[in-house]
Amino acid sequence: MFGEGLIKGLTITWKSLIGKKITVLYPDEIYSLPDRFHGKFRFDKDACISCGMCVRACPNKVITLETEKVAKKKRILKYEMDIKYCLFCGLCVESCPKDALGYEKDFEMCQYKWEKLPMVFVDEEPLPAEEKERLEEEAKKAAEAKKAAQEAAKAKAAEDASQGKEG
Amino acid sequence: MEVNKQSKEQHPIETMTDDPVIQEQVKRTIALAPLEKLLNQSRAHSIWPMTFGLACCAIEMMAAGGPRFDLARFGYEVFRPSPRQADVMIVAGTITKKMAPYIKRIYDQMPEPKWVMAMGSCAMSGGPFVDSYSVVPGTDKLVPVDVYVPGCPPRPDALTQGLLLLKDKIRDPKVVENEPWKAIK
Amino acid sequence: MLKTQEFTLNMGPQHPATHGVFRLLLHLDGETVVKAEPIMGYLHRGIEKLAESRTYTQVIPYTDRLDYLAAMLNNLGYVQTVEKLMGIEVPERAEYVRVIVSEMSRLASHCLATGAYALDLGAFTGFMFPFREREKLMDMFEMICGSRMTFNYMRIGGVADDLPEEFYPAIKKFLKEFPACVDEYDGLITGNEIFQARTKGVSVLSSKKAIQYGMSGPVLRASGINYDLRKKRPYGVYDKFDFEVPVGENGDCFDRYNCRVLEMRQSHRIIEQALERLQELPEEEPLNAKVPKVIKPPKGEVYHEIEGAKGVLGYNVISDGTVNPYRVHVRRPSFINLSLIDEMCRGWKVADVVAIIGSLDIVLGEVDC
Amino acid sequence: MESNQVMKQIKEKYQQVEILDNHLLVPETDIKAVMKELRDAYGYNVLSNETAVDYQEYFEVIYNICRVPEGDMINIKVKIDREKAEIPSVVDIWPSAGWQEREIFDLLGIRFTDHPDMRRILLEDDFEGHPLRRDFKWVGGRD
Repeated sequence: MFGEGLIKGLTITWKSLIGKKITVLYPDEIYSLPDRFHGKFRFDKDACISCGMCVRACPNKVITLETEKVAKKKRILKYEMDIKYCLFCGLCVESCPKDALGYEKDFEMCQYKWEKLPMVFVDEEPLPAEEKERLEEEAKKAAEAKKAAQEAAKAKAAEDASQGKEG
Repeated sequence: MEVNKQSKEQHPIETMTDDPVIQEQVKRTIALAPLEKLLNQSRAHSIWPMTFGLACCAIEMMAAGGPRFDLARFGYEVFRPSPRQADVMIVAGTITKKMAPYIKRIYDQMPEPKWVMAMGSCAMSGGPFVDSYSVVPGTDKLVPVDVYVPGCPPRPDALTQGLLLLKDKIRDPKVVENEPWKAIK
Repeated sequence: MLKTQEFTLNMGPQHPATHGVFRLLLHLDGETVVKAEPIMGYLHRGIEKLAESRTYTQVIPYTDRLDYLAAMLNNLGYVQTVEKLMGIEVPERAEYVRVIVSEMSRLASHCLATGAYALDLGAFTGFMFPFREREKLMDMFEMICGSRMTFNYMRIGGVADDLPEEFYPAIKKFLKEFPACVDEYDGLITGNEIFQARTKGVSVLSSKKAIQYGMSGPVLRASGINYDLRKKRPYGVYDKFDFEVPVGENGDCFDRYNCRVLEMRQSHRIIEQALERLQELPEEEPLNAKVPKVIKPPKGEVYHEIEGAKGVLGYNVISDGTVNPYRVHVRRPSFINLSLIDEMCRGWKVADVVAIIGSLDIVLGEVDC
Repeated sequence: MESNQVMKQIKEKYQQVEILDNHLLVPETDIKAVMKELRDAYGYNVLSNETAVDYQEYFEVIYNICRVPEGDMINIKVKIDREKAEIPSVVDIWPSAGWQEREIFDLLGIRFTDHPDMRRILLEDDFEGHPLRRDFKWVGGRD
């Protein structure tokens, strides 16, 4: 009979009138995102050892990492993710050995302005020369003090040992 | 009489220019400003986007119109295939050099007032293909963009957020100075 | 005799029924198509050139963006080619995980093809129902790899991560519900008289012509040729599954559509079996083969084909012994399936052109590369 | 018949053909005859893939042909001169080569003689150069 298919289709559509609704009412209701969601980036400055693995892993040169060396330690001057070039592929997060880089469960990144698009996590001025010297000297002193302490400990241990022999 | 007294006061535009045509135009537009505000309210609540799917993001745009994310809740579901009936052009996908003239032409065909949204990395800046020989690095090289929606591709929710931001902007253009995500919540 | 003047109609590049930015210059006699001139390249992004300056791992996210509806299958094709080049044996557990995710990807692609085809022919409700299931699949993909469409999940020698705990209940629930959903599509779209009137007998593609023009996938199978690489040249662990290859009879638009719907049922069967076998395997078994940290395949070249969602998807990877591939070429099924569009449209009405393009199920990201 | 045997038989018939590990290296002059032989005598009825590579000194055109529905495949390569960059088209043997050869012409600039429609397919008609050549230079769009 002609029209049978149409009636069958109509019954299917009517059925969905009473079923469970699947619409998620964003923005009133925030949809639960899975743990692995690739959204906004999270960067932990203290955990980062500035090894540059993420910069090398990125297929599209999204990450800018600038460092300076102060007292044998690398200090991060700039860590910027230009997410307008980002593929959200997750290769950078995967490559991070210290788990300093990760994703947040947040996708709200819309912007009105072009300039605000890059995500700047660290943006610091390089230390002035005096400050650098001071830090370096401090580090030197600390190292010397440590060395002295170690030597003292060694000497003491030797003394103890010799005393122990005598005793 | 009070009315006369008011009219004798100098309008700020008269100090700026002597051209009577400009003076008259400015005075008339300012009188219409409250009406414009009212119109903007209605515009903001029924944005008609144009289906301008270029690549992957177009599928997410379709999904946004689908049952799960349902743009119809805001009155934005009227996707128009013709630029002459649309308010906002959602550029969703990579713009190649071959496609660029068409984008410009379609933008010109849209009636004023019009807005543009750049959806996804490719539309914002060329994205993953920015180094390629045939890709235009960003929509804003061709037409002015009002809202950028990052993601590759963005979730349909992110597109909804972008449209809500656009709504705020249509209602009050000054909102662009604010931090956007605070404007919604 | 009345003679009409030939009329040229430009369809696209910005047209909602061309599945992207595809342009068709139709030469019409009245309403009948005399000649269809396809013009493409509006989405040509030069992925093959970009791949030359990326490392082997960095190419994987770019393959996602070829056929973005079934990105997992693109990943699979690429990583299997590189593995073949390097001679890597992938652990069994990873193979099953790969089968599950790639069949899910095929389902997602076919869901969209079904829905968008209904939308092309004017059935908006028919678009809503497949999209509902597609969203469920997208949710599961998000659990597995964090993205909805561009996954970057496969790695050379295995997969990026194990399937998460919460995935198993979700897929089991989905597998239970899915056959009923396909029945719904059948009732809503396939059985619809208007739909049948617009697709049955339209643009019949003979099997001879289909072979001559190198068609593949559902387009070829609808013309009555049983050619599925999963059966004919099994790759991965596909030879261990029990499934059928749906074959059409007439080779018209309806058959091409119907082949996809029937394939969805078969994909469902494969996922069920793969999931069963995966859970039988011990958890401790490794998920990744041992690969060097810096991937440097030996000098050589490999051409490898898999059965993609749209047809035979081939990768030709040439290595010169450095960290970057010397050349990556992709045999894109949509590109080759589209090459017969002129002959298929000839003699049909303008309204049928939409039905014909929809039945080919092209993705412009893949056509233009 | 197995593809290895086919390769051997072809080698016997055409002296200049070389068998390299998994493909046949056919001289440019013989390519059409070999292709025709493969299609008519051995039933290789589909040209699955056709592509080309720029090896800086020479170009190499690669054909992957297979039997449908049996599914076995044979790979054929042709070396051509980089300066001349011309090769006979195989469109009359396999119509599916039509668009693929146009793509190769577009991206690598290899001209296929007696191809019915040798135009650019992906890029604009006025695009300069052939991007997949190794010496192609362009300026990217990054700020």
